[in-house]
Amino acid sequence: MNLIDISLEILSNAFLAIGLIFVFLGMLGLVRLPDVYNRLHTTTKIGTLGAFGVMMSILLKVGFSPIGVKAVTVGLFLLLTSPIAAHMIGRAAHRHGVCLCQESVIDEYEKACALKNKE
Amino acid sequence: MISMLTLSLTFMVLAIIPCIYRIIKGPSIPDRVIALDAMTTVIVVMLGIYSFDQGSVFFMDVALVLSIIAFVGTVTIAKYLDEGVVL
Amino acid sequence: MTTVITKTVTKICLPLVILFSISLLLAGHNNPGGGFIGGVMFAAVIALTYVVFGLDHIKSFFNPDWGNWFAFGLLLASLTAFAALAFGHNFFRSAVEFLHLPFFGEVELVSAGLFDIGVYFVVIGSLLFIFKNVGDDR
Amino acid sequence: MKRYISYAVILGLVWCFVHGTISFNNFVLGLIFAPFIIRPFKPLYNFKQDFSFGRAIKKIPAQARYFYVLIKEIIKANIIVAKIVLQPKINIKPGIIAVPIRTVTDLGITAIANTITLTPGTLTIDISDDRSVLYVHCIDASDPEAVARSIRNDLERYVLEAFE
Amino acid sequence: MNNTLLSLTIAILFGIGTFMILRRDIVKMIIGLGILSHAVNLLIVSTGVFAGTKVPIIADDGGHGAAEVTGTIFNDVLSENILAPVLAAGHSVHYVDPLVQALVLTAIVISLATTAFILILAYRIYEEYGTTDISELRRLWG
Amino acid sequence: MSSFMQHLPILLIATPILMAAVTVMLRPRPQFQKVLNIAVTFALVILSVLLLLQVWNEGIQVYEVGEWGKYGVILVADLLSAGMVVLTASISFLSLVYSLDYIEKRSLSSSYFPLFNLLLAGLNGSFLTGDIFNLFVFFELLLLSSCGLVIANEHGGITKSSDKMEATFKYLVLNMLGSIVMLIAVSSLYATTGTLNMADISVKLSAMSAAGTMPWHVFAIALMFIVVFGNKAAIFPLHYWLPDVHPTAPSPISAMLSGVLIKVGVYGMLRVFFLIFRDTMYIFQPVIIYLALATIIVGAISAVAQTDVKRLLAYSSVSQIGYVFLGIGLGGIYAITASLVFLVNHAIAKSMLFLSSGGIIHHAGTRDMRKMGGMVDSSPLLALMFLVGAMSIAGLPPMGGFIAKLVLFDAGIIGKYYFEIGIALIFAVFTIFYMFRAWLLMFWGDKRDVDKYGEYSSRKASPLVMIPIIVLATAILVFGLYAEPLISLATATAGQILDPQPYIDAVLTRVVR
Amino acid sequence: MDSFTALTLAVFLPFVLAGILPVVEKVLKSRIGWYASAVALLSFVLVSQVASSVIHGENIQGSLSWLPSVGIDLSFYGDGLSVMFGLIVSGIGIIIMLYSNEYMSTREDLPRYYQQLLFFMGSMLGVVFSANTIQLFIFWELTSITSFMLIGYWRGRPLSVYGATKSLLLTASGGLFMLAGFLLLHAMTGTFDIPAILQSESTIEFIKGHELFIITLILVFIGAASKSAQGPFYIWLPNAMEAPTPVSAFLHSATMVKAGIYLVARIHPIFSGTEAWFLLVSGVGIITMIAAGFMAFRQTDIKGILAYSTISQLAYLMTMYGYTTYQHPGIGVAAATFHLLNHATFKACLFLVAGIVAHETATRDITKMGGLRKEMPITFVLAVIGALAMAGIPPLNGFLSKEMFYETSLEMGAELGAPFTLIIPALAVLGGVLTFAYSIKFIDGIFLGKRPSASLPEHIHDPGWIMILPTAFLAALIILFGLAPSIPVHNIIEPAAEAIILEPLDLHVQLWHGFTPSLMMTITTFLLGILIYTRYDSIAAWQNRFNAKHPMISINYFYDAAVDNAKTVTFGFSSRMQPGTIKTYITALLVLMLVLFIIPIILLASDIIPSSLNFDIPLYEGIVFFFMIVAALGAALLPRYIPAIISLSGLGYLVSLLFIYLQAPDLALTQVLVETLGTIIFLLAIVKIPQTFKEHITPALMTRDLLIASAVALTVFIMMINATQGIVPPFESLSHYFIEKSLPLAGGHNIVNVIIVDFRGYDTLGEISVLCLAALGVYNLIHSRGEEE
Ligand code: NA
Ligand code: NA
Repeated sequence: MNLIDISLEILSNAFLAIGLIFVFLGMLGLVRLPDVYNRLHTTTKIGTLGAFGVMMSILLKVGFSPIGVKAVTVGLFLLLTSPIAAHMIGRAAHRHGVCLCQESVIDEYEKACALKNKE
Repeated sequence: MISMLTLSLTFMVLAIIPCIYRIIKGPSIPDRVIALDAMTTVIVVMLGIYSFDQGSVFFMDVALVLSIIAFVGTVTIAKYLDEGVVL
Repeated sequence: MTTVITKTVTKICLPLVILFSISLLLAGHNNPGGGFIGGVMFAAVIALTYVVFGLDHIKSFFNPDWGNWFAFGLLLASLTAFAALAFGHNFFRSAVEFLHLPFFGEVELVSAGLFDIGVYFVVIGSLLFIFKNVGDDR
Repeated sequence: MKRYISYAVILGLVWCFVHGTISFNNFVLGLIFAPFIIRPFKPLYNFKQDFSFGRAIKKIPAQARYFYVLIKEIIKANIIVAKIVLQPKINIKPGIIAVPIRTVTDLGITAIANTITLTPGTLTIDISDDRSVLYVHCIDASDPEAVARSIRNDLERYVLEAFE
Repeated sequence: MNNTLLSLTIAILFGIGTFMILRRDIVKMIIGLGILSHAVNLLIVSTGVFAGTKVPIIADDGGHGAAEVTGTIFNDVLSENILAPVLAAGHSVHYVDPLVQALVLTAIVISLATTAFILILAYRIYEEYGTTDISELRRLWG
Repeated sequence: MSSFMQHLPILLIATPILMAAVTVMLRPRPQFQKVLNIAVTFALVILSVLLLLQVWNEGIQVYEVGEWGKYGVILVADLLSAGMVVLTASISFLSLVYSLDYIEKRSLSSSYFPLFNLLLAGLNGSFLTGDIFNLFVFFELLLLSSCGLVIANEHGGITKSSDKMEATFKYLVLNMLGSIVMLIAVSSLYATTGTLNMADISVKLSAMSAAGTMPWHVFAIALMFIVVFGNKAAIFPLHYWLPDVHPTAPSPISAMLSGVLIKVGVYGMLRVFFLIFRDTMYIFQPVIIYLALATIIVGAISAVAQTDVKRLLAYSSVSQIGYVFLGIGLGGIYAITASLVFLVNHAIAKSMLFLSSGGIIHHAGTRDMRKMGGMVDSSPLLALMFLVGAMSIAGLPPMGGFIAKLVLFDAGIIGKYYFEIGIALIFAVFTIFYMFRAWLLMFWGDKRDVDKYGEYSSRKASPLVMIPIIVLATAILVFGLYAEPLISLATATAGQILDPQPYIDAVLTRVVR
Repeated sequence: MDSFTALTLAVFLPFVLAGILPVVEKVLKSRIGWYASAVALLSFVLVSQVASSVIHGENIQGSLSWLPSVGIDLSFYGDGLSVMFGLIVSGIGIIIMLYSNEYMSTREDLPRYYQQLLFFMGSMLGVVFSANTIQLFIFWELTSITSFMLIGYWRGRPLSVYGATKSLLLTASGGLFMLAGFLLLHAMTGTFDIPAILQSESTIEFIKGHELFIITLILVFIGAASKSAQGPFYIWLPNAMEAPTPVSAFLHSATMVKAGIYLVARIHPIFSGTEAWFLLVSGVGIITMIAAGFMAFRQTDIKGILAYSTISQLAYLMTMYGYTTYQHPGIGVAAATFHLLNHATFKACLFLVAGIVAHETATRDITKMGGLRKEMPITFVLAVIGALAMAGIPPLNGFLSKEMFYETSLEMGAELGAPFTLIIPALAVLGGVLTFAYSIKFIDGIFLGKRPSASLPEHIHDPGWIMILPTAFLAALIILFGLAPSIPVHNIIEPAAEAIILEPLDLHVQLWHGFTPSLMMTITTFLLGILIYTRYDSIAAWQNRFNAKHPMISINYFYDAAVDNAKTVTFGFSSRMQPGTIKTYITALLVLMLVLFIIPIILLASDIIPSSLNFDIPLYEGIVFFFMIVAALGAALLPRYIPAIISLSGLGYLVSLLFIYLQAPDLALTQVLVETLGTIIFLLAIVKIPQTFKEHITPALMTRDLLIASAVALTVFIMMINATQGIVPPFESLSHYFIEKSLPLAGGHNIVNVIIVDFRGYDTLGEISVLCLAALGVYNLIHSRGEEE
């Protein structure tokens, strides 16, 4: 086992650990954060990145074998689609009438929508 | 000695708890949709780990399919919530 | 209507998923996958485009009769099974052939693969037939 | 036709990725499938616009720079949000702000929107009908102007370079 | 795979599903059917009869035709009640039971088809009756 | 020729599936579609008869689909299966001919033929399969195809679509539950015996029984099969869907449902109990007998209450199926023979009655018998045909139904089941009552109030509608006047049912790849 | 032609020749009555040929193979009894068909009329010549059905329909009971063959000693009684008078109603000689005789009088066939047989007269008639002959058989001892008195007295010879049999009676046989009859009052109540049974399953819980189980649709996760896909179903449903822990084969997929057909709206 392998091993394990922790934190955010929009932040950012990290870790462990390649594909796909999902849900939530949490300070979208409805 | 697999899987299963909580608790429907989508992400991660541990690509296929199909599902529900129609 | 953002990503996903569904179809005999799974993937992504772009918009340029798709699939599947009769075997007797192609090397050809393609078309056809019929029904 | 070829090449690669084996055989197989897949959906892929390989290749460095910035921002974003989640008491001032954008192409808008979502504390909720304003949800919306400015100056610049 | 906890879970799912199909709201009822079909699918898989540990996909490809021998006798001697397959001594199987998986696959697809049909049916019923209360679905009685 | 003959079982199943595919593709060519379907369905009749002859002459036919021996799915044609297939094919053919002028044009060309073909495939598949899980698959095929057909549109649209929806929903939900129960039973059986092949299961259970290692839950599984097949056959208290579904379906489909489809349950019961669970049968016989009696009673009493002609016929089916099950419950070769004869006669007579009812309701524009009356003058032929069917169901000579009841009662009395036959007899009187009351209400008596209900339709029933009815009526008469071939076939079949060893030998002594 | 062939042809030719009647009608038009008469004549000739052999003591028997597997042949038997009936049936048949030529208007549906008459005649001949019980039953029910058709000949008239229905219900159902009796007989003797039983004394002894003897007798007698309108079953016959009069004459007086008598005579050797026989047959007979004779007074319809008279006269016959003791079985047989023949002649004659009268006066109400003797002298004479024969006035044939009846009553009374020595003859006389009275009424009411001009047409006259001749022929027979009784007695009655008692018989019947006790009884009868006749109208009035006051003291009341209320009562039952709510049906299914499941537990299971249970499971798997339950509960309990569906979807993903744990990637893949697709379809449907309804779950409902649900859960749990104990050794799973052969024979690594597309690809073919079906079904659903409306 040469140095590259060892460093890859360490790197991948680190990726794995960080990824798992991020995923966990992302999910934790689901419980902790006050409203839909904030929760979206945690799942789409932390969750997705965590998942991407785990996939990268796998790639580092197995190289460009079918598992690795597919892991990359999965990771990239998540990166591509998660924001869209978040966007769709957030948009739907707002138009569905889900209010922002009380801590919120500004809602320019609300104004825009109201303006549009007036027309 | 707890294997890495057991450890990570258990950790990830614990990460599902908030998702389930949100799915049941809500309060709004978008909350639940987010939670469901998040749960698929966790499952994707679990599948990745499992796939690596078993050394088989099969579970990675499941992961890819899951990430794709969850996207489809989420978009559909979101559109339904938004516009009240699906197609 | 959905936003341009969603539409763009859907455009990216569309060929990707279709390719993946074909990959699942072809890999099925040796890996997880197969006609059903591939077919559902295909149907799902078409459904996604229906959802994102609106059924009417998609129908304006891509409007196959899904009924024919599942009919074709069923026809293909049953004809594959029937084909064995022509070789003096029982219905559904499968055949495995190994073919040496100049470029791809050794390729395994199984009659069951043809059957799986039939399944693929049935799944696509029937699911999208349902979607389209229900979607058209307003 | 050029567009066809470029798409085919991309799809050949995609095929390799979804198939799990990156090899020349597989790439060729993907190339063969590609036209059949794209053909029915031609109207979706603005084939009418002309396309030059030169421009596409010229953009690669800009795209690389964009991805570099993106990854950096993503990591920053995660750490910030993770911190928020781990706070004993959640103390945030979220809100939705309007961010005017300069990008006009579909791909550009999508890229900027996605980028915003993946970067620190911001999340694209919607785009206005005239495609000029993004509505962005910020975890920290105490200074809307600053957020909008940072988006326009940091992120959008790279996006414009890479995709327009 | 005789796991009692699994059996218990499946049984509870059956209980919940049963409770749901006794509801009056048509959609709830269909959800109940969905739960029941999940439960029954799990039940079938859990009856997979040998406790292997591997995915039933033959991994090593020693060229075509190479088989993983399980040491199984394949002929029935009806008169002596020897019915194939019978495992030869010393052989064990690594895979989980593939047959039940195949059966469940069929069952899943069929339940998808049925569910699709019944859902559209539910929509048509709503259209005809203007309600989702199935206890009002009693124009046919007596 | 021999090689063609060897493929008969699969041809009977796969051809309709193929046809379903082809007819979907032929939607733009309705005329060709019609001709092709009629031709193929007729060919199936011939094939089925050939199969029966083959089984009669050469013994049980086993067909290995895919040549996997007992490890794959196996088709077995014994006299019971082949007989059921002949019945199915003939009634289907006639119903299909009838449909041409009965089903709305668009419905006919777009979905009716493929659904019908798949129903046919489902029926033949269920009857011929030797594999218990495959039976499940084909049951699902039957379920969905019949659902699709029940809601098919008929000319004139006499049945409200809300009724169709409601009936289909009840049918579907109850049968889905039945499917779930079946899956539990099948998988438990697999978990216990390690096989899905019915002959194989039979041998294994027998060996267990002999060795004393048979687990008790095998009995529980067997009883679950009563629910499964009872649900298909609509025995009390699983009959509830039938009186809703059979009347609301278009008449040719009602004929298929009542004539053939509920017989699948009977077939399943015969197959599963006398092949697989033969060592445990003694526990079930009383159960079956009492369920059968309850079915007879409930069906007959409810039939008397009906004013809707098709609903009356449906309840009558419930009651009559009770008689069939009574024969099964009584056991013994004579009783099983009786049951089979009863089954065949009911199939023919009830399909004929449902087909006639189609003509009647088109003529009257309603299904309510109170709004009919005196129709004998305007449609004498229908009156005669309906009378023939009614007499057969009522068990009156010289119709086939009489022979059936005769043999059944004789078997019961010889078996000393006096109480059971007594009940059966009393409700046979009910049968006479409700069948003739229906006939009288519709055909005799005053003409209906024209101001209130309008004139009878002046359109004459087309030959395509009348010919199937006449053919079936002729069959009723023939089976009444000369029942010997049927009875000796039924006796031979009952013999095969009661001694499954040849079946088992035929299935299990195969060379395996 | 040998006699067996003649017999077979006599039975079947009417069917065949009636079958071609519509064709014949094309040629003969309205003259097909002659054709029908010719057919009847043909049968009569054929029967006569048989009769000639039978008179010479040679019984005809033969059979054709029909249903050998059930042990039933097409067998005919000609002995004295059946030949007598055969002659009556075909003979009266000729007369009736001839008569109908004038009676039936040419506007009527003649082909149907004659066809059914001929069918009836064939069936009736079939009944009397059948040698086995089943065949007898078949023809028996055919007579019921043809009778039904003929009573309802004018099918537009509600009363016709009513009468037809009543007759069919009673006679056909009675027939079913008779069939049950025959089947019991079969179970006892192992044969359906009547001669075989009759000819074996040991068999008869065995039957008499059998525990089922009485029930068999009762069942068979129900058949006979219902056919012959005896006992409570009499009610159909008066309503049967809605039939055209020739039909009444043929079926409801001379022949069909005598089928019951024939049956009693036929089984006489088997059952008679026992107390049960006497009590049942004579008991029912005597009661019916008196009651029907009495009820005849009330009738104003001339056919009604004759109908009740027929019931009463048939009851005579029943009574006499029932007379039997151990010492002297068959006391009344000869008398009964003779009276049977005589009754056929005079009652047919009277019916034809009634037909003539009704035909000419256009009414059947006796209160509107009177004094017609002048206008219809020939008819009057014929009526007098018939009526007096019925009343038992010498020298007509009725007198002779009535005398014989009295004689046997005395004998029977003597055999039974006090107090029956007096009671039985007294009852016989009472029957005679009533008969006498209504016979006189028939003549008096129609022909004597004053002519009420208002209710009758202006010109009334005797009909044409086509109606007169057949009637006159019967009247001639009445006189002939009265004056020269030895002709019928030696040629017909003796062979018939011999066939019944199975012993040689030598009868001496004479018009004058001295002042015997029976003659005294006859004289008493006349005197009392005249006395009663003077009070005739007041008795009838009393009956009417009584009936009006006590409508419930009537069997008709109960019949009507049963038939009228059948619908209400059964509807109550069926609407309770089939309440329309699917929940009931589901519950029924589940409860049945649970009940059935308990049976083996009670009967067999020593230990329901297997000894080895495996609780070992990784934590991450166990938690998923918990999640699944939570998600399922969420799907179940979340009130809104979308959250519930999302929860269900979550359950689906968890299930696929579990599939991963269970090493089933294909399943997990499929599950994931199906779940999402299912959710999308769910949404598609939900889009169109707004959620407005909310079920209120009461605690009681909750408890009940929870109970069912937990019972189901428990059942499944018990089933599963037992079933998952593994395959019972030494057997192994089929899967080993798939694992071993997947690669070498099917060339696939993924065994699951290979099973799906190859080993069990046939299942998959079914599965994809199901998918196609779903698509086609959805298409139909969408396009199944009631188009316009
Ligand atoms: Na996602
Ligand atoms: Na009945």
